[in-house]
Amino acid sequence: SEAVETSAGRTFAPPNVRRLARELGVDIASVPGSGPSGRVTEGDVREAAKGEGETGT
Amino acid sequence: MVVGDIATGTDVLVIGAGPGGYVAAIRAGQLDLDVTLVEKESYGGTCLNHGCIPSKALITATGVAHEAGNAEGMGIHADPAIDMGGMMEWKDGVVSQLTGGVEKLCKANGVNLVEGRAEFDGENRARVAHGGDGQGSESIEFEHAVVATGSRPIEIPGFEFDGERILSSRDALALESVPDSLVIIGAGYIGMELAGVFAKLGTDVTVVEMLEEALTGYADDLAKPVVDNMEDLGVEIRLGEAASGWEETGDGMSVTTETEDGEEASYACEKALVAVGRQPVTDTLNLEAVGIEPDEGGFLATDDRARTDLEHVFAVGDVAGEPMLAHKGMKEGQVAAEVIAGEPSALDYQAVPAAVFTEPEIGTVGMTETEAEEAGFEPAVGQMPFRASGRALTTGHTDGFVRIVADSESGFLLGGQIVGPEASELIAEVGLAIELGATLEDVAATIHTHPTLSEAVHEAAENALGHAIHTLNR
Amino acid sequence: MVVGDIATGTDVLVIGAGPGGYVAAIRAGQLDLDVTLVEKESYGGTCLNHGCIPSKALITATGVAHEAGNAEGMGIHADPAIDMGGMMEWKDGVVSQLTGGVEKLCKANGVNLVEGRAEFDGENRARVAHGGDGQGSESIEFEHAVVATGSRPIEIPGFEFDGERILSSRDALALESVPDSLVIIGAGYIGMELAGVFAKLGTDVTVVEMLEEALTGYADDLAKPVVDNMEDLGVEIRLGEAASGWEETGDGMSVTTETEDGEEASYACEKALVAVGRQPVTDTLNLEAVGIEPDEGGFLATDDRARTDLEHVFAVGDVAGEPMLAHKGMKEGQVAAEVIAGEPSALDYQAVPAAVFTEPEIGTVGMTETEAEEAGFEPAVGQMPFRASGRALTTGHTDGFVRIVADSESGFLLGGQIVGPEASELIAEVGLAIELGATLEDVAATIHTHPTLSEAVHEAAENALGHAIHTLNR
Ligand SMILES: Cc1cc2nc3c(=O)[nH]c(=O)nc-3n(C[C@H](O)[C@H](O)[C@H](O)COP(=O)(O)OP(=O)(O)OC[C@H]3O[C@@H](n4cnc5c(N)ncnc54)[C@H](O)[C@@H]3O)c2cc1C
Ligand SMILES: Cc1cc2nc3c(=O)[nH]c(=O)nc-3n(C[C@H](O)[C@H](O)[C@H](O)COP(=O)(O)OP(=O)(O)OC[C@H]3O[C@@H](n4cnc5c(N)ncnc54)[C@H](O)[C@@H]3O)c2cc1C
Repeated sequence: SEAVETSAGRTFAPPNVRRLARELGVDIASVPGSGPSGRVTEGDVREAAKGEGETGT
Repeated sequence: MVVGDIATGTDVLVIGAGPGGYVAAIRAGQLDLDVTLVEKESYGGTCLNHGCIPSKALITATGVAHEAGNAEGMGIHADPAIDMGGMMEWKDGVVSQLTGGVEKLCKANGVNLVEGRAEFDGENRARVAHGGDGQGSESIEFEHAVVATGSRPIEIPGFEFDGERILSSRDALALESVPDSLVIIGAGYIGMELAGVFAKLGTDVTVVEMLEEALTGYADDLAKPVVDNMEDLGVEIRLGEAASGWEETGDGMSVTTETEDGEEASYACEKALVAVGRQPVTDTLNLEAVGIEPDEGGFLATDDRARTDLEHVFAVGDVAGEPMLAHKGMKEGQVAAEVIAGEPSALDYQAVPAAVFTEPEIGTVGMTETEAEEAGFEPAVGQMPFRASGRALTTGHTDGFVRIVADSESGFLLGGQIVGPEASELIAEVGLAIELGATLEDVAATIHTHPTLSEAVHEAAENALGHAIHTLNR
Repeated sequence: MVVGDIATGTDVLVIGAGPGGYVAAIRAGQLDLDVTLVEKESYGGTCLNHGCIPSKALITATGVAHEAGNAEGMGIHADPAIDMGGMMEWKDGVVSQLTGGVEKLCKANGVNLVEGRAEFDGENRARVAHGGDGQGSESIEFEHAVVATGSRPIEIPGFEFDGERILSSRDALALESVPDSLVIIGAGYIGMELAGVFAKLGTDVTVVEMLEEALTGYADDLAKPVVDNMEDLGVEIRLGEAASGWEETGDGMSVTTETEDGEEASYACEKALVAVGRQPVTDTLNLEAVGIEPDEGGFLATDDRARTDLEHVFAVGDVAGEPMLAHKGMKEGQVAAEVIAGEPSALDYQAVPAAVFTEPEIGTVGMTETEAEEAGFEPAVGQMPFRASGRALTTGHTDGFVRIVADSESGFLLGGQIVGPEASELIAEVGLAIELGATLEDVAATIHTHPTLSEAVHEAAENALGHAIHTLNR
């Protein structure tokens, strides 16, 4: 939708999730959020990390 | 005492013990790094010695007296007298308690403290000149350096600080007697905070500001209650006038200003305080020796790990750029230490809050409505005036409001602007909400204690959702 | 004026216009329900007229005077006099501004206001007796009813309220002159708040409490700074003594107390204030007519939709049980209205914050360390004393601390306990963190403005993580 495109620069995720993303080497801006209103959760980041591991990137 | 050159080595050399530097040093110590902190003057830097802390102490003391002296409406009759010497002594006591605390905390966390002025002397070496004649100097080899040398007040040509007629904020915070009259050049937050202090001390205060507004950078409706209150205190605020010169007069001095159109005005006063901004201290560090160069403004560019262009050199606090605020520097100090220790830390916060400790206070965090629009959001905005707040009424301070800015589609909070009682404290909740990715609904669903000012944050969120209880919904 | 019986109908009948009732009514109006609010006395209920608001107003006014009168340490010399009449007039002005506001907000949201005393008269009918002789009564048919009749102070046998010798908190908040001496029976939050007010007015205050502690329900280390401060104010606190009787004496009265062991003591005073708790007002509603029955304590049991045993009858606020706090009632009022309107609302909050507006203030939310253990968590606890807070030092108020309780495994915040300056405001951020499921790391990662008291919340979280900067980590 429009808002997602225009505000693409901003990822909404709590600090502990942002830190986890860095720890796991995940680019949080590319993680789809499953939390309220699309907030990125710890589970989303772990899922994304797994995915990256599997595809070997 | 060691005289002459000695050489030591350290994992982390931190230069400057202000909020940026001491936090970097303490955190590095906590992470078991060998850390050396060099400070040429006093622990705590500008903030604890000549900035945040002494200014807030004087704001409190003059505020207590002023409030009691103006509370007839509440049935209180008092005619408080302020003894300037006693107030300054109290303020100094607060400062030394805190600076002593910083020193103790450094030691307790294993930080090596070195007194002296440091400058670079190679890619991995600095030289520290100890104060005083014959105290010698020492050479320190380092693996990593953290530059935390802070900032100094900007001088305007013709207004060189002399501590007598032309004061810096540092001088003003250490005056021994109350000036009869004071011209404050610059209506930024430092100038306005001190204008309030001196007005409440009975000084005849005039503020001159080159720009067409006071507290530039803050929205008009945030600045207005502060300016109105200042004018009620008898402060004269002259906008669009640049200070152009000054001269001694028979019994004092006279400051001349000029408008853009060349119109002159002059103001007789006892002293003038120049508060037109601060510049980073990077010119005295011999930065070429280590191999980095400041930008035009004198700042050191850093990435999201607080790292300069050099892998092993970090910069934190005022030297690392705007906003020049203590808590931004502390965060950078913490991250620099953690990055050096190999932790996955980064400066990835959403927002840095800011406060102005005038009457009423201002607190802001994140985006304004306009900034949100510019960033491509369709903002939902909610507001709650303090005059509708039960708690505000019971404190007698009802000027101002809480405003919340959110993304209307997702509801995510983007920013908050508060002017009013305890704005500096109330902004904390909004800041946490923004960091957490909280929505308007999250804030609205959270029970807030009655009667508190924080209920206004809740109400502003409800108002943005269109169903505030204690104010009409727009 | 209508005399005699008239009959009207409404979707939602709300009985009682305190915080529970007026919020239910306004929200119902916002949701386009036809709503009628019946109030027998004054809009705003106990809270605005005889509770939260007048008590906080007097706390502020006496606080302003006391602070200025005791600020020699800051260099301030004042000898404030409080004019009781002026203070009470100001307080009354605050109250009427707020109650007038509630009335206006009700009207603006389309609420039908009816003055009078309501009681049930069938499953879907209530009768409202209008005040005064010959004002008649009316019959109201309703689809849904919200009972929000609040609470009244508990009387102890032998101490019937007469407004002269034996005062309720309501009487005490409306005194016209300062009593020379006052015995306060009950060291709960209402008794302790008022003890501070009268002590600062110059009254000779004795607090007698049956239990072995003051502020029961609050941890010892939260109560201690309050009790210490109270004793510094000259208040005598007698624990383990139950008030057993009183008698008139030549020039006043004498209150007798008895310990568990039967030891007697007596206290001469001008007046006695009984503040031993409050009981729900459910006995005057003719509840049998609608078909519900209160529990032993007089409370109406409700589910997580604020619904009683009857599908169409809701109960909110003090009648619905502990904690008897205004903001809990407001939340229930909101949920009741939303549920009636068919929205999926529920009372599914994690925690209800509470504050005590003594000096220093207490603010709590969620679980204590012990409660967390009992709930099966392994709590991580962090603390930050205000004496290490720069902001606290600059305000001259350094008693107390912030404590954060979290689950050590997940880091989720479970509770917070604060005693100190602005504790009632600072607890808001902790409450939001708990509601949002924030972790210690989230709070620690959020930049807090310097210098503020809210930094102590941040530091307590850092302390729980073992790496606080401004205090030693345990
Ligand atoms: C009047 C006033 C009020 C303020 N109020 C606030 C406020 O309320 N809130 C807020 O957030 N900010 C406030 N500030 C700004 C705040 O003080 C700064 O942002 C903060 O001090 C920056 O911290 P820092 O560590 O970067 O540098 P500083 O605090 O400036 O510390 C730098 C330290 O480095 C030392 N140093 C410099 N060069 C060398 C060298 N070569 N060798 C050894 N040591 C060296 C200095 O002696 C100094 O101690 C205020 C500032 C002023 C002037
Ligand atoms: C001194 C004091 C200080 C307090 N301080 C605080 C505080 O700081 N914070 C806090 O959260 N709480 C505080 N409280 C508690 C707070 O006042 C109550 O929790 C709150 O008022 C409960 O709201 P309510 O809507 O349930 O009832 P109430 O506020 O008691 O309102 C009930 C209303 O119903 C009306 N009514 C009753 N029966 C009928 C009837 N049959 N027909 C028509 N109308 C009727 C009454 O006249 C009244 O207006 C304090 C209480 C006291 C006494």
